Amino acid sequence: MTEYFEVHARDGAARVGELRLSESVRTPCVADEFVEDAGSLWAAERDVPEGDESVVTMLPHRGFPRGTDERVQESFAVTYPDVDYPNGAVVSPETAEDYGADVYALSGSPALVDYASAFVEEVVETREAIPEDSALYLSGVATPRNVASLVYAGVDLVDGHRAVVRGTQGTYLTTEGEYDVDDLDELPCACPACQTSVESFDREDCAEHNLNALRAELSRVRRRIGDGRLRDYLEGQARHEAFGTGVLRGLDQQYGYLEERTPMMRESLLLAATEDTIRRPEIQRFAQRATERFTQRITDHPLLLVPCSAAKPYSESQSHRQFQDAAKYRAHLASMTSPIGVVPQELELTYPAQHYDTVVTGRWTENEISFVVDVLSRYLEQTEYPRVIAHVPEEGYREICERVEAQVDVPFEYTVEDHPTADESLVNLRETLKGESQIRVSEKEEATLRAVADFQFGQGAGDEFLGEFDLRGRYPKLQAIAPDGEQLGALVPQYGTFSLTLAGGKRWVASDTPTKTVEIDGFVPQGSVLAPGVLAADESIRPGDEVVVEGPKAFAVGRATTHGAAMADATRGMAVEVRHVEER
Amino acid sequence: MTEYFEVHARDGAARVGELRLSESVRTPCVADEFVEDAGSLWAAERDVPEGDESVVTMLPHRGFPRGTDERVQESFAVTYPDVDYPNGAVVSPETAEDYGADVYALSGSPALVDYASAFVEEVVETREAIPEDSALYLSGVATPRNVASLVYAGVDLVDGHRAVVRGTQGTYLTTEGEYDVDDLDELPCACPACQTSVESFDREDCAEHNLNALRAELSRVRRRIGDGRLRDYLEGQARHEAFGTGVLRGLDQQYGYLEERTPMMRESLLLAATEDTIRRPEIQRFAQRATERFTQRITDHPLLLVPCSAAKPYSESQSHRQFQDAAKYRAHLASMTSPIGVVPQELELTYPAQHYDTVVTGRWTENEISFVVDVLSRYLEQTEYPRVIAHVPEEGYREICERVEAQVDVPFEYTVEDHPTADESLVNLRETLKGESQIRVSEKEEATLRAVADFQFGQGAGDEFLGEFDLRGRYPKLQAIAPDGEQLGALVPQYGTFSLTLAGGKRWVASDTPTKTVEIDGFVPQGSVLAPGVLAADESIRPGDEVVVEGPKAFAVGRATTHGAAMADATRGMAVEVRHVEER
Amino acid sequence: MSQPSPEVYEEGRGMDAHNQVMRELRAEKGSKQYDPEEPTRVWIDEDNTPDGVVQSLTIILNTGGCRWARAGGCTMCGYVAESVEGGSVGVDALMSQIDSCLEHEAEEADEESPLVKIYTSGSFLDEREVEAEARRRIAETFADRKRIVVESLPDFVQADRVSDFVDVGLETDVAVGLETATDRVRHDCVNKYFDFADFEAAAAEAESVGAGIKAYLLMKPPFLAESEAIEDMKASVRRCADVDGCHTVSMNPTNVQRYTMVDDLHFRGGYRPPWLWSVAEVLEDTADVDCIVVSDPVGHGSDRGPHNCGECDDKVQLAIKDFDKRQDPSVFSEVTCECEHTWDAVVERETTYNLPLAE
Amino acid sequence: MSQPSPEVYEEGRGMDAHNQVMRELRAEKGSKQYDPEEPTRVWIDEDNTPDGVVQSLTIILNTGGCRWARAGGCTMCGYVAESVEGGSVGVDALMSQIDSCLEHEAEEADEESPLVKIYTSGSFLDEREVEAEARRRIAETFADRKRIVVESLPDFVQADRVSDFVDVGLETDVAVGLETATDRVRHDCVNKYFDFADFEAAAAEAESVGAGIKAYLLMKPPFLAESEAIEDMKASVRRCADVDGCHTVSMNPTNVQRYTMVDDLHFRGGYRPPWLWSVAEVLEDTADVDCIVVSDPVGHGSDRGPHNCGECDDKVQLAIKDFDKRQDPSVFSEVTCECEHTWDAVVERETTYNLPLAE
Repeated sequence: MTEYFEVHARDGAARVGELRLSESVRTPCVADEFVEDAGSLWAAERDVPEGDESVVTMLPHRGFPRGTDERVQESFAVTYPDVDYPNGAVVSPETAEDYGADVYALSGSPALVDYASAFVEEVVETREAIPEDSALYLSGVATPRNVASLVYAGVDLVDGHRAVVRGTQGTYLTTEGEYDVDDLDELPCACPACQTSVESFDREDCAEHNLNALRAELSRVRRRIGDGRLRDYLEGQARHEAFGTGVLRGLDQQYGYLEERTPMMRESLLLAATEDTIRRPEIQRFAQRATERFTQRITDHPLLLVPCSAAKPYSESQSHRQFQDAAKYRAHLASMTSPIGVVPQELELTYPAQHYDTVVTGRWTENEISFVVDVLSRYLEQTEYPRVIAHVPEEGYREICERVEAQVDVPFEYTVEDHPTADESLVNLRETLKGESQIRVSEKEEATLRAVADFQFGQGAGDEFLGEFDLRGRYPKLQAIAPDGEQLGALVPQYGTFSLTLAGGKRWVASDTPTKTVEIDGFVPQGSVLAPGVLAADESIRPGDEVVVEGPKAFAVGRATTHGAAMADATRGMAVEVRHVEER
Repeated sequence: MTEYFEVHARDGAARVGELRLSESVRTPCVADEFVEDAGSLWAAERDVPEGDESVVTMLPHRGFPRGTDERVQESFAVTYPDVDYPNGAVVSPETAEDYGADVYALSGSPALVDYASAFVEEVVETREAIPEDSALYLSGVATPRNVASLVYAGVDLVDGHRAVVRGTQGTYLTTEGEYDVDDLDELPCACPACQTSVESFDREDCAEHNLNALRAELSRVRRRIGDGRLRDYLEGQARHEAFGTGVLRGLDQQYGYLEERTPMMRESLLLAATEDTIRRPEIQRFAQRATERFTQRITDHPLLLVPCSAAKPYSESQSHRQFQDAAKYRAHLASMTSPIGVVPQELELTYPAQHYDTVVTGRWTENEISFVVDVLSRYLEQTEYPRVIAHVPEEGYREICERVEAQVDVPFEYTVEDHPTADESLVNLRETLKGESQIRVSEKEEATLRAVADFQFGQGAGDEFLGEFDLRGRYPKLQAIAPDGEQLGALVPQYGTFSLTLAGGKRWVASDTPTKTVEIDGFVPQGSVLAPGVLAADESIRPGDEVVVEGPKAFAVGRATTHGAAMADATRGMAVEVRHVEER
Repeated sequence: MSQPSPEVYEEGRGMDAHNQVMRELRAEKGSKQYDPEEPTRVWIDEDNTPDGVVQSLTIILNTGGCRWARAGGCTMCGYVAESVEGGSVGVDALMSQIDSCLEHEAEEADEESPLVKIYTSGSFLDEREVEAEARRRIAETFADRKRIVVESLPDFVQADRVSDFVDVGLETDVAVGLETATDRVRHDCVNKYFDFADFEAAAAEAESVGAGIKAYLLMKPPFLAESEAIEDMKASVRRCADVDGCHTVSMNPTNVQRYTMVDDLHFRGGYRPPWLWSVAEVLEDTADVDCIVVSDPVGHGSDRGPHNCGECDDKVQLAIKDFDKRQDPSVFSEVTCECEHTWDAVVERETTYNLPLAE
Repeated sequence: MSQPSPEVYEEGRGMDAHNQVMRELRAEKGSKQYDPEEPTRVWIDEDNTPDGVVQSLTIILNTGGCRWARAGGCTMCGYVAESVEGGSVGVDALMSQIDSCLEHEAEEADEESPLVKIYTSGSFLDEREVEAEARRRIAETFADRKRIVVESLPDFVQADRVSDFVDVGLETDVAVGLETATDRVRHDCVNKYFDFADFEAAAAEAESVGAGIKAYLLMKPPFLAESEAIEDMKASVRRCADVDGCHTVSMNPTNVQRYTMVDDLHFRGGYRPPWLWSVAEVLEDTADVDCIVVSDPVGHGSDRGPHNCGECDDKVQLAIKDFDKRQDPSVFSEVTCECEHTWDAVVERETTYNLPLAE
């Protein structure tokens, strides 16, 4: 059981953690200073080391260098003793499992440093085999340039070995490249080792600089994880070498691994600066849920497609107000946007629909166009509109609509001349919708609550789980009230999610909608449920998800702080922030 | 006339230069330490300052803040005195012209810091109005994050004002972002100011850190320019804020400005890590010349389209050898590749066809596909093949071919089963080409020399200028020999360009092909032509271009070290590396 | 050195350009119809006068608007259209405005204000704006008060006109919108066309009949860096104080008014109103002059008004208002804020080619 | 602590796995037919012997190949297929090989070599490989030489077999591929199944008839970090030198041979041959032992052989060869290179889970 490592913050697969040595250490970090190797069993028999609270003792091990045949690994597999001090086990993707260690060193990793796809596979495989709340250690791999990618993949500990060795070889490492030290005519760094003239800068200085640069980059990475913005950073940083880009894309293809760990909402804005953004789990998940889980409730009205606005939520933007003034709420509105895809009006608050910032380029790329074409087609296949009014500008949007039009049955009508907010366009829009009936506010608001429930709890949840309810409050601060007058839950304007009351939680449990349940031991949680108290947790739970907590002594609702698998696995740290609890 | 500033190296619009103050300074750099402001004429009348060789004296000026009406700028325009010390003039895009200053400060620039498109426009406009060999100074703008973009656009001097002011405001700047200093739980940097605890880190430290970070980034940028790899860096770095991405894309739309300054070849590899790479001038120029300037000389043979290879030049790769073994040289071969487009076999050596490294992703994006579709279509419109054999794998390549097939008349035949180098595929290829006649080596080699000449000197140059010649040497070390036995030039295997002899130069001058000429004064250049000796230079000359040098006393051939406009403009530095010269 | 400035002035090119631009901006504004029977504005306040701090009645008369502004006028002034369309306002209408002000005073204040201040967005002493008869009737109306201030350009400060007030027993001050003692700044940055010598002459003229002068200064017109604006004000305050008859200086930081050149610059990122620290700095530095120096920052703390960092604006404003009454510079040593470092850096580093260095 | 090792040995699982993998690798190689009348290789060299440095004739006899290798065998050994297909080679064929070697010697050397060394990629003393008759005829053939070295596994070192050489008047040494004195490393990393005790017994057996022993050590088998490899060699050299009868140790760094486990690891980035600095370090450190210690790095300076940084490989190799002859450790203090720092770092930092730390 892990006693010395705890995860404090997550950003996708990346984590900020704490190694509780006699002097506590924040991870991810350079570990060689506090890792003590009890030695290899290849070279000698070893006694169980005495250990020490001030270091992580790597228990006697057999490292399997890359290329070691699986059968050899199997027959030389080591079983690790139970010890009561901070300890590490050496594993390979083939031998990785729960050895009760705090730290798992992945053997053979230096060979991965140039092979992004192998790296991604091995890290994912290992990470999934070892306990969630243990630290994954890659030795001899980290450089200032690659370390952000390592951490993004799920590595918690690295060391300075490679940086130092490269330094002794006269290679000057930076976050964006490497230089032959004999080739430098100045020192492009502000670290203490570089506060000397380039002439007197020797290889020892170079090794020290490399370590400084590595440490600084790790500090930056920790910060980015804390901010929930590591991915944004990596979309830029990863460009500096093929490895980084390869890791980014390789992990995007490990969608399950990444999506499971990606929070349902973030406080920070998501910066859409590269086309890799389209492949982020947040974006893919939204597109998937907004199409597959969406149930059309506002029927017998046309669909009105409009361009997104820079101001969020869209409905508060000036342009969208103008559209609605002209449309007189006679159509179901959906916004088209890169990189989110299609946002039906009910989901305009839901993360990341109002949480992204995009680099305005004035032009759509082919990738963006085909992504939105795909999402819009899927959306239209799932819904039935009598007509589609495409109130969209020429550039990009029009092409998307025309491509989609060719694939679906419903007819498209175009209402924009010159610019969507041009007087003529707005008149066209008004005229085109003349004769259509108006959508009542209450109808729209009810649809919003149900759509959010579908998105959050699963297809059909909006009806099955919420059932009949009355509306209270003023958009976006809407509440769902059961016929008996009890509140079921409220829409959280900041994230466009439902927050449940106890009554809501109970209705969820009673409904056909699969409940995201965290089973706990016989106690009544106050404020939060900690991981050791969790007996089991639904695998579908994502960080930030609304969950029901059930135990012999308590029933509660709250927000998951990590994914289900991690909750069940972990022996330390928070699992659920409890909102309401009652004793049983 | 500029006497105190000289450009030493260029990478596109970015330059490494030298300010020859009493202590010489390398640019781009932080300038406030050596800029002395003689004051504004708005506030007071000013005498001509006495000046000093140790600083750049900003001559009395009227800054025009952003938003100043053009008429106001016109009527308050300042004329600057001629002085004999290092001096700077303050200009705006509207008033910029040659004032004989060494440094030009662009007024109003702090307001540009968030407006990439306005920034690009103003810098390009100003840069084109002031002399090539003067330094462009943007005051109050630079941060560690944006400075690489500034320099990429053509800025030579920045200062620490913004970094310091932000520091006093408690904003901690890094190359990838900015943090509220009260919000930091550690200092993610190795600079001397950050060698303290985060608790005792005050705003003064923060300002110092910001300056350190800015200086370090500038050092990195200088290095990248020297290596010809600033663009590669920026494709990653620019992601960290909308401004950077905006500058990158904005400048790509200023194709003329950027292309003129982009060298014809580089020693370093071009890293294709983002889709922005497709829009690089090097790539666009190659695609344009390979289609528009290409003349089909190997006629009556099919076109054989094959995938590119990782090894370069392609013809030396194992896969291409296998293709040719099967094809028995019966077809004209062209390679399809992202990000280069289409590379006919004649141009496989020509920069950047053998000088790029791409991140292998295993998948083509829509942007890449449509780019190659476009280039291939244009290529096929310019040529006439009886048939096209597409020996290409399924993924990406096949789709491209099918899209192009739909747009052109020539029929496509597909020969790959499973994989291009699979036995069955190679047999198909052999069978498909049975009956076609073989291309003779000499035919291919002659076509190569002529195609390179077209590419390099202009459409038709391969015939008009080279005329009749005999081949000598073994590919790729080919020489063109005139009927009188004199060598005209040789193919440079490293860059796939022609290097001319004096006889070649003369034939060029005599031909109808427009000559890229540098006119010089009455001297006989030894080794190189320096800018002060240049009287005029063809505007079409790009850095690295082959040029003819003509003057009353000499005729020479050589390689341009900068673009034509800069040569004519500059008063310092190298213009042409002379290869052969004769007195007149 | 080839100084362009003489040519600029000879040909009036700078003025022409400023005026042309300002006219266009004002044309954008369009015009509203104002009722010539109602004053533009009226309010009750307290003022520091040579007799101490007293209650004041301030009147903005609607007189048809500033002629200079119609031609283009001051780069920072947005008041021009706040006046009747067409031109002049008759005597009866003006007196109706005065009646309306007296009613306001009766409603709002417990007693009559010892001090009355009359502004017109132009020159009260210009008889094309306010006919002599109206001037005299107004003097009579307020004859029982202690002190009166009327606004005028220096040109119109003539002994006989000023006497109208002195003669009814009023302590009389003429308020002159000098803006700055530096002619160059007044011309090129403010676009206001009289000289400091004219101000001095006006002061002498007023004094000749026993009236005083109150100088209005403008801190940070466009095109000046923060440090230049500060130096300009320090020098201006001192030069005004040295003028006989000028017993009060009101130094006011620029605020960004719509449809002005300053607004245009501000919108495009080329203008930032002065820091409140700058106002404090000038007041503190010139506290030794033999003259009352006050300041009334309008719109303090907002993006369009003088402001510091947002944290300390109210504190500093309060200190300024306190100084206005007590003229004690020690009030400023009692307010501090981290943003003083930023202001220090801006004062040290801002130039006309890199302004504004901080928001 | 639950030690897996005993189980591994009991069940022979480690050996089984190693053998299984090696067999597959060797199967990939396929087999060539070798002529049983020709030796695998033969060459003339110089060797340091207890009698000084002398000319040597080295013969690799083709005897049908190593039986152990056919079962799987040593993880680093690629010689297995360099032998006749099928199994054994008859006496006549073996003698033809010897004739061929003598012809080679006559052609290449001016005089007969005082020292003859015979290897078989197996055990010369194993009578399944080399029949007793052939052994005796070979002893006779070389009876006029001074010294002979024959290679054998310890099992086959029997007094009567060794006597065949001693009896014809030859100084006789049996060369044993001990690889390391550490049984654990020999078993787990090399996959060679005899113990150090067997080596000691063989030495005693040889000594009993007046013959000597030459131990062959292998520096850096797979699965060891650089520092472990160095320590293993230092200890092994010392333990060998302590064995009576063992007068020479030949310590040879691993090179990467095709179709071996080492090759597989190397190809996938899991193996780097030892640094030449490591070889030098061991030689220098053990120079005090009472025994000749030599080393002959094969393929030095290449990616697949022992190497340093590429700059200094030849220099260090030269020093090693010099040491081989003179046994003077001071030769190593004369070669230096910047890459010693890298080697230092690798020795300090490399573990079995992060190897190789440097190329």
